[in-house]
Amino acid sequence: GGNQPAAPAATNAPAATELPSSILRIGWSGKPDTLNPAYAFLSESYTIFHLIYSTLTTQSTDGSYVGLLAQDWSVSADGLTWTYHLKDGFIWNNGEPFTADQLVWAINAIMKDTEGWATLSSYTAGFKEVTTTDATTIVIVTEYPIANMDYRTSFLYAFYPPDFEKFSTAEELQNFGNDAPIGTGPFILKNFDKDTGVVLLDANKEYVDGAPKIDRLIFQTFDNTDAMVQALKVGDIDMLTSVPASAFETVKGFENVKTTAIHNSYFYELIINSVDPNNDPAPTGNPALADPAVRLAIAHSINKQDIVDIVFQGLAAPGDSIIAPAMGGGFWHDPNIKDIPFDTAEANRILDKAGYVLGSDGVRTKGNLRLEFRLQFPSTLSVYARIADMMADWFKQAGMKANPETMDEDSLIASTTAVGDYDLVLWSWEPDPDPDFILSVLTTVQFLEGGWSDSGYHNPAYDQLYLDQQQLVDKTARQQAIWKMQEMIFNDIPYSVLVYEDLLQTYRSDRFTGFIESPLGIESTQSLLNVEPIK
Amino acid sequence: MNENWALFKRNLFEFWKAFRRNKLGLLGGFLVLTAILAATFAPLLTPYAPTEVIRDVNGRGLTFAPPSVHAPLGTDDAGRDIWSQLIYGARVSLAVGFLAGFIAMFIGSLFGILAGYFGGRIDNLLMRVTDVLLVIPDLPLMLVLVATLRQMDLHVSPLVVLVFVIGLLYWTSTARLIRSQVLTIKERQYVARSRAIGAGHVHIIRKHILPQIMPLIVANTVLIISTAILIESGLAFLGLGDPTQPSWGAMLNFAFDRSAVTNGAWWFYLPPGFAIVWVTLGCVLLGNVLEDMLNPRLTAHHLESNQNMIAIQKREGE
Amino acid sequence: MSRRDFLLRKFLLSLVTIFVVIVINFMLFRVLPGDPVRSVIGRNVRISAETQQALREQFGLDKPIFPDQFIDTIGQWAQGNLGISWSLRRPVSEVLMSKLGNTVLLIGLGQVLAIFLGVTLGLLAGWKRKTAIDVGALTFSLVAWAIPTFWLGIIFLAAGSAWFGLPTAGIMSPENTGKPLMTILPDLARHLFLPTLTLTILYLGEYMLIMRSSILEVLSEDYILTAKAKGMSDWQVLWRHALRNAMLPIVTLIALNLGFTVSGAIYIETVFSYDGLGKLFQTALVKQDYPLLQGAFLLLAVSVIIANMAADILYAVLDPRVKES
Amino acid sequence: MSAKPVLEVRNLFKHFPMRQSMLDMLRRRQAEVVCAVDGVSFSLEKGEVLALVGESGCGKTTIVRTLIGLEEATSGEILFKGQEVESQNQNEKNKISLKQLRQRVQIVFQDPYESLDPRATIFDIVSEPLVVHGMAANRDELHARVKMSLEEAGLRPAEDYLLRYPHELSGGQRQRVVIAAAMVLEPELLLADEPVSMLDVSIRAEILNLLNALRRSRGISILFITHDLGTVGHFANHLAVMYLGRIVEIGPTAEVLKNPQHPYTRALLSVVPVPNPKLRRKMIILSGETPNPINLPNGCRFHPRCPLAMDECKLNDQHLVDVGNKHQAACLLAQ
Amino acid sequence: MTVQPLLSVRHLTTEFQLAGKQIARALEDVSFDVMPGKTIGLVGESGCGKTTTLMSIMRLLPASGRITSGNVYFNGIDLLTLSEHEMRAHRWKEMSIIFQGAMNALNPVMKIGDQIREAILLHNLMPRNAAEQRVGELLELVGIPRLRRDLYPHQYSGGMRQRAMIAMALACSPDLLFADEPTTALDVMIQAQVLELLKEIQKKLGLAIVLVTHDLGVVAEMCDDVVVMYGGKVAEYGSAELVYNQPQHPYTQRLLEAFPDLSRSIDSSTDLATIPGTPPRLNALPPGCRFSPRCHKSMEICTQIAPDLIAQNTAGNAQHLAACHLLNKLEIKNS
Ligand SMILES: Nc1ncnc2c1ncn2[C@@H]1O[C@H](COP(=O)(O)OP(=O)(O)OP(=O)(O)O)[C@@H](O)[C@H]1O
Ligand SMILES: Nc1ncnc2c1ncn2[C@@H]1O[C@H](COP(=O)(O)OP(=O)(O)OP(=O)(O)O)[C@@H](O)[C@H]1O
Ligand SMILES: [Mg+2]
Ligand SMILES: [Mg+2]
Repeated sequence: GGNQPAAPAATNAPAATELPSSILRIGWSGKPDTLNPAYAFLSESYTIFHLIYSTLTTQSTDGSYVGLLAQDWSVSADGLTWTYHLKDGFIWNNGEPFTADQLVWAINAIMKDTEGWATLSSYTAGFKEVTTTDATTIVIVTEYPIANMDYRTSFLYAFYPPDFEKFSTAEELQNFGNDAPIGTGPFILKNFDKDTGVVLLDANKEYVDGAPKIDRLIFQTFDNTDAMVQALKVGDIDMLTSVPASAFETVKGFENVKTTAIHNSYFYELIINSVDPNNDPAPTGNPALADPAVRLAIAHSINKQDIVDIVFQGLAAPGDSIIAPAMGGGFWHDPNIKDIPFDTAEANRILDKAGYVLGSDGVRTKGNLRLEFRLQFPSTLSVYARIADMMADWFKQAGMKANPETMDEDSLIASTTAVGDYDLVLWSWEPDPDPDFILSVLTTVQFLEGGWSDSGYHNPAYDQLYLDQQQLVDKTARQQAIWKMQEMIFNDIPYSVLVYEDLLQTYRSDRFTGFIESPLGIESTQSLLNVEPIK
Repeated sequence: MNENWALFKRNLFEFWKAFRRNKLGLLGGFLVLTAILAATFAPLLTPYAPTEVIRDVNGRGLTFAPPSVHAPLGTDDAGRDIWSQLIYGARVSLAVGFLAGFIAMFIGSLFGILAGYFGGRIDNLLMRVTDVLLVIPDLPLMLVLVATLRQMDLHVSPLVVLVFVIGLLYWTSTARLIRSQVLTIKERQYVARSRAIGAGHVHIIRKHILPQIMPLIVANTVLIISTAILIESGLAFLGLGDPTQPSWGAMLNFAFDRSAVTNGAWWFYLPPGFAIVWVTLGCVLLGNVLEDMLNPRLTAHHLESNQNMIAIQKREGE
Repeated sequence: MSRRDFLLRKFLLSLVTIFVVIVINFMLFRVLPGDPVRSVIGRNVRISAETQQALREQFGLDKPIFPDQFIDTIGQWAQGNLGISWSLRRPVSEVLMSKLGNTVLLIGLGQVLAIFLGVTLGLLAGWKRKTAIDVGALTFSLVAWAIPTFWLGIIFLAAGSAWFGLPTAGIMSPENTGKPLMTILPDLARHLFLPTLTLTILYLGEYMLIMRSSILEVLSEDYILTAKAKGMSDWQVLWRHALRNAMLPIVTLIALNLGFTVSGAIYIETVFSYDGLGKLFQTALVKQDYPLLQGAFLLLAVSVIIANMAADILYAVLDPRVKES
Repeated sequence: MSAKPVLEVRNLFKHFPMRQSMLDMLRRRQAEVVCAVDGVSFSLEKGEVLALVGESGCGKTTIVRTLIGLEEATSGEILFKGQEVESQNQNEKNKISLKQLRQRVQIVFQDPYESLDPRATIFDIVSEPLVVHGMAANRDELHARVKMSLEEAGLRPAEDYLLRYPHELSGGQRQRVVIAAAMVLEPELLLADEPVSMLDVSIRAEILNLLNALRRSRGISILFITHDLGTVGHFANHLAVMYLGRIVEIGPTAEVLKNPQHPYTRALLSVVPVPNPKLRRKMIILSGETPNPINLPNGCRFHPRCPLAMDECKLNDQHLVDVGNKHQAACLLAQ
Repeated sequence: MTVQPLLSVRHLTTEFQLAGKQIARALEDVSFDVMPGKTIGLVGESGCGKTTTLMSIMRLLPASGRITSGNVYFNGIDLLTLSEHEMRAHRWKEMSIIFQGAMNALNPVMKIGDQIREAILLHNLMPRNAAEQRVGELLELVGIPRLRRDLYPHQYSGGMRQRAMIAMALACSPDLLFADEPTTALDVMIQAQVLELLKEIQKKLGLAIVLVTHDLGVVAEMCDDVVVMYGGKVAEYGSAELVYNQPQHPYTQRLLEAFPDLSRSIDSSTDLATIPGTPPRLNALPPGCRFSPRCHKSMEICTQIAPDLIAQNTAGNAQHLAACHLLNKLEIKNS
């Protein structure tokens, strides 16, 4: 890459003596795929975007949405017209003042060029018109009521129009590296090394809400968690965005290091083949899984607490619903759900009653049905293998047999989504901050039309509720619909949600203070604005 | 066939007599044998099943527990006994090693003999194939192969894929070795004599070629087994093994993945490595010694220091 | 066989081998049910079906697989266009080139050290057969052979970071990126120390073993006795007569070994998070980034093949017997 | 009764194509050939010994290998007891098959260390021809015949040797085993390719005596190949001297030795060391090395080294001419 | 006036350490003299200790070998008392050696000329360019064109290699040349060439030669004196004429009879003389005379007491010694 020119290196040399006084070095396992918001997929990119760009709204650390560029906003009674009043004082980091026109240009660009703005255009779906009424007011008119508007506007970045005006085709736009982005955020990108993944950010001294208290941020990529933890221990880095559960206890014991464990909405689930037997092509899973009794028995045969204790070393919570209590500050999780307890005796009773007879080989059968399942899991994470092994043991106690088998994610996607060639699959989801996405995963269309549905769950009532909640601008009404949907999933068990994994983070408490702990992570923009070095 | 039996016993005895003198060979034999015994009698040697979770009084899994009376080598990240996994792991490692070794040996010997004995086009083909395979870096090729084969819906255990890939890639060195040996044997006068007597190809290969190269094949197989075990552990370490089988490579994969180093859980990452070294070293020692016994060619050594070449002087000096 | 003939043969063979590698490379990846879109984005980001389709088109997966694609692809490869990495969404060749230097540095350093030490120790061991040096060297190399690369790496990683405070990842500290080479040498050395040490130790044993048996073979030759009868001292005999003859097998081995060293690099770079081709290969494997994997495999294989050819030329120079019949 | 000769060779040629270099192959150059045997004729009567002598590389071994079918003749006829021998694997009527031939003609190689399979016992080795030809009805007969053969070859008592391996025997004993294995099929013709040149003097005499005894007791014919003229006199009835793939002189041994006609024979005879310091003679030492049979000189193939070469020798290739007493020589000067 | 011997070997005894702490006495009590400018032949069957004798004198024994007693006087200095460093100065400069099998005795990756020059430069005999000049002279002396100095050993033929070895051996103008079977691997004609060359060189340079061979004919052709060795001991020693014409030791007698000899009458109906049995193994030597188990004249005493070398009555100053009890008896009878 041409991003290491010799000339700056030479001029850097004298400047090296006047290094920024406080550098926060952050270690993480990923790295941004690109800094071009039109075409970035990985969440690391979005972490950086949030630091260098501003949006109308933003999710606060308690899960609610607050204004960022917007001072305040309102929606018309029919839910179709949104009016935003902007704050004063934002300036681009090249010194020019920020104007409402520029933001409108940006949102329009995204809205109109859905091909070019591949990743952001879904946030403008249903937008009809975006205009300014005066220098500080923006009006968004939509085609239908949009329930999660705040969430959507929190991803509509105010990027500097001259940077993006010059592209005529989608491909040109997407190939743009955006290596020197101009933004209005609290930090300014200095350098992004595509090969090593190192991101250098300097504090924006002119930031509207006051300059960050640290002078520079460095994000460094580690492929190996041991190495990452070692680096923290010896002080080569100051903070980790994610500590593996297996190392958390040890890191806790380090000197001058503080750890944080926050409940999160990331969950692990057991997918039970729920594809309609009449589907074309016909699913090739074990037909016994269609029996609600078998599903219930399976749910009773999972010791979630054991998974939490052993696989996650206690750093997770047993799961029940696909919407975790941590999502949106707890607003969306259905508190009425009471989890199915681990009880193999109960599982045995259910299966006995349903007519599955224990065979001499320890596996129950009923007619042609035999309770022996493939238990597949992706090869990407070692926790799956651990869970699978334990699960196989529990199933045995209930007269069921699970044969753990590792698969490449690709093959697993191929066999779960289109054809339903599987029995049981272990996997995990990292849901969006808004419940919409994870709810959509279980809709029938998502399976039939080649979407995200890996369980093959099909329930017209659920599908209808899903469509409804999208347009319920009233938050409590939407909450009720979503609760209902959670219950359906919980009772039909296409997924048995196993655990919610905690967000485990850590930092050098001898160097920095002021981190805000939240499900957004201590690397959230709010948190990093609050961090200050210890003198 | 009384005399044949007597002959066999005599040959065996003589082999043992020569072998016994070789300390390294004995050590190698001991290492391999213990591993085989451990694998065979794994259930008798282990206090736990390899997947069993060891729990404290509250029923909580004991993860990363250092060695204690409960778990002689401590527990891993999932609270399972390292010792038990180690012993059961011998099964996977040895099975993969032996099977892959045998496949490689079989193919290699077959091609080596055919190419060496008949020469001509088949020989040319073999040499070109091995020439090509020899310079393609083996691990990347193997990784690519294993990864792609696993992608295809073969419905076999990843270990089977491993066995075949290793076996099908590692026969070339054997084939070349056997071929060159067969080439020299073929030129020996006793083969020409046998032909002149009127013996056919099958007779010559069975009676004159095979017995000559058999020890070489054995020695080579032992070496390939060690290679196969190393490769299996390597691929498992890179995550291409079967994580549900407690193989040594898989244990190291978990150890590395699950922060054993950070946790200071040396009992987790040291033993599997030692086990691999144990077996491969055993095989290497055994193989080298067998090879040496077969062709003890280096007798002369013209620079070996010979301080007391002249004993007279010394005696006078005393 | 004349020397010209010998080299011609080797050259043709190299071409054939490269062709075989290309074919393997092409075939293997075409039979796969790969979906780059899924690989790239995993399960966690929302993108529309249209966008997914656009992505697929961008990666060229909408075209029919066989007859013309093979020629097309090979034509592309010949121009150095290895496609676009699914996971990094950058041209594969560009990604490979950015890592090549690091790997060459690591392998080069490790190999040079291993060859130098291995040849020297092997020479001593062979010369002083059956002495403590020999037994020590032999034991060491046998054990080194039996140790899995990655395990030794892990041990060094654990020991190096716990007891010596050595860095365990990367090639230099991030704040040093882009600084002039001279100022970061100590930092570079600290980062390179453990991986290089691992590589050196592992290959040292093999060179030692080969050199030892090679020198033993040479020392049993009559011309050594002749040299001694001429009145030469042991050192003179070793230096003038034994070394060059004994080095011949090593030359071939070094080239062949490059293939294995590449393997070593994959393990070592993985263990030490060293940013080179080996780790790239491993990540590409995990991410199922086939274009990248394909490109990396092609690059690794072709460099090993070329190195082998270089060794053959060197061999022809060193051994007069190759020149003429 | 004029019995047919046991072996008759007529105009035997054996040419080996040379391996070509790749460039030459690309240029479609004609492949060069090694004229190992280049037109050889001789015959061997029952109970007789024909010695074939010549320098290394003159084609002696190639003749033997061609005779027994280990190489295919380029051209020429080989008749065994008047019957033509088939060329490889072609079933032709009226011809004796290779398999039959190999039953009746046996071969003894030069190197007793090389011609015994080190992993076979003496019993295995000697019984092999019987097994291959299925000549023993049962194991007892096999045993009996092997024993007999061994004892005849002077290895007594045979039981002591049956289960030994070659490395447990001395050189002389090994060569006896080779002979025993050759004689077990009771052949009519023995092809002995330098059977004693690897042996020490004392043992050499034993083996020659053994062969001599077999010839006398069995009436077996022997083609005896050697490069050592010294041994010939004691043993062979007839002597053929070869040079570069051709026989240059042939005749009864005594006759040839006493009255050598070809300058090459003379030179060979003159350089045979004689174990008597008093008899130091003038040796005729030919200059240069044995020439390469690839580029044969024009004219008489010996002329470049011949001390008596004339201009004519460079032009005309001389064929064998009779000089009386069944003695033939291929030289212009031969009378 | 008596000429002092150039090399005088006295009671040389050499042992080899075998596996399992066994000791093989390869040489026992070997004594002989080499006169300046003369040729002495060492003959005997394989394994009788010929090479070991040379190696002991040059002190080039392998690590398992050990000289346990005796003296080796070279120009009056006992070589066995020198340090290794001092010994090195003697090697090649004063005595050089041609090994059995010249192919392997030349370094394959070094030009022939360089290998010869190396020997000259090693002993600081002359400056570099003079040494280069000498290399050319040496090559021409042995009949190799000067220009061929830049070729490698594999580009030489067998005979040429042997010549190159001789040239190399002559590089430092030694007084004594050991030649260990210099012609064994060669053809009769080439053997004659090489022997002739050795003779010529000896005539020109006046060096002494120790010629090791098992060919009695070669010794008779070349040597002034002969040492007949058997099982590591000297069986008979004396001037060539005496040893060949009046052999005293039964071993020598039998050896000569067994040697096929063209000069003797040709008769294929009688057998050659043989020596039954095999040479003794050095780690299982028979008590008494080592030849007694194979000796047709063996007596009681022969199996108990080893005979000493006894000088024979000879005319002039030619000497003749043999180690046999029969001679003792004769002496007793005579006196
Ligand atoms: N298979 C072969 N291919 C090519 N050339 C051959 C082959 N066999 C023999 N020759 C050549 O044929 C010639 C005659 O060889 P042959 O072995 O018959 O000689 P020889 O008289 O037996 O020699 P020696 O006394 O060394 O045994 C030699 O020049 C040899 O190089
Ligand atoms: N390095 C050694 N170790 C043990 N024994 C040896 C060694 N070298 C020679 N011998 C033995 O010493 C004896 C004499 O060997 P030597 O090589 O001197 O015989 P030789 O007369 O030169 O025989 P040849 O004619 O075969 O060359 C032999 O019996 C041999 O086995
Ligand atoms: Mg021959
Ligand atoms: Mg010798």
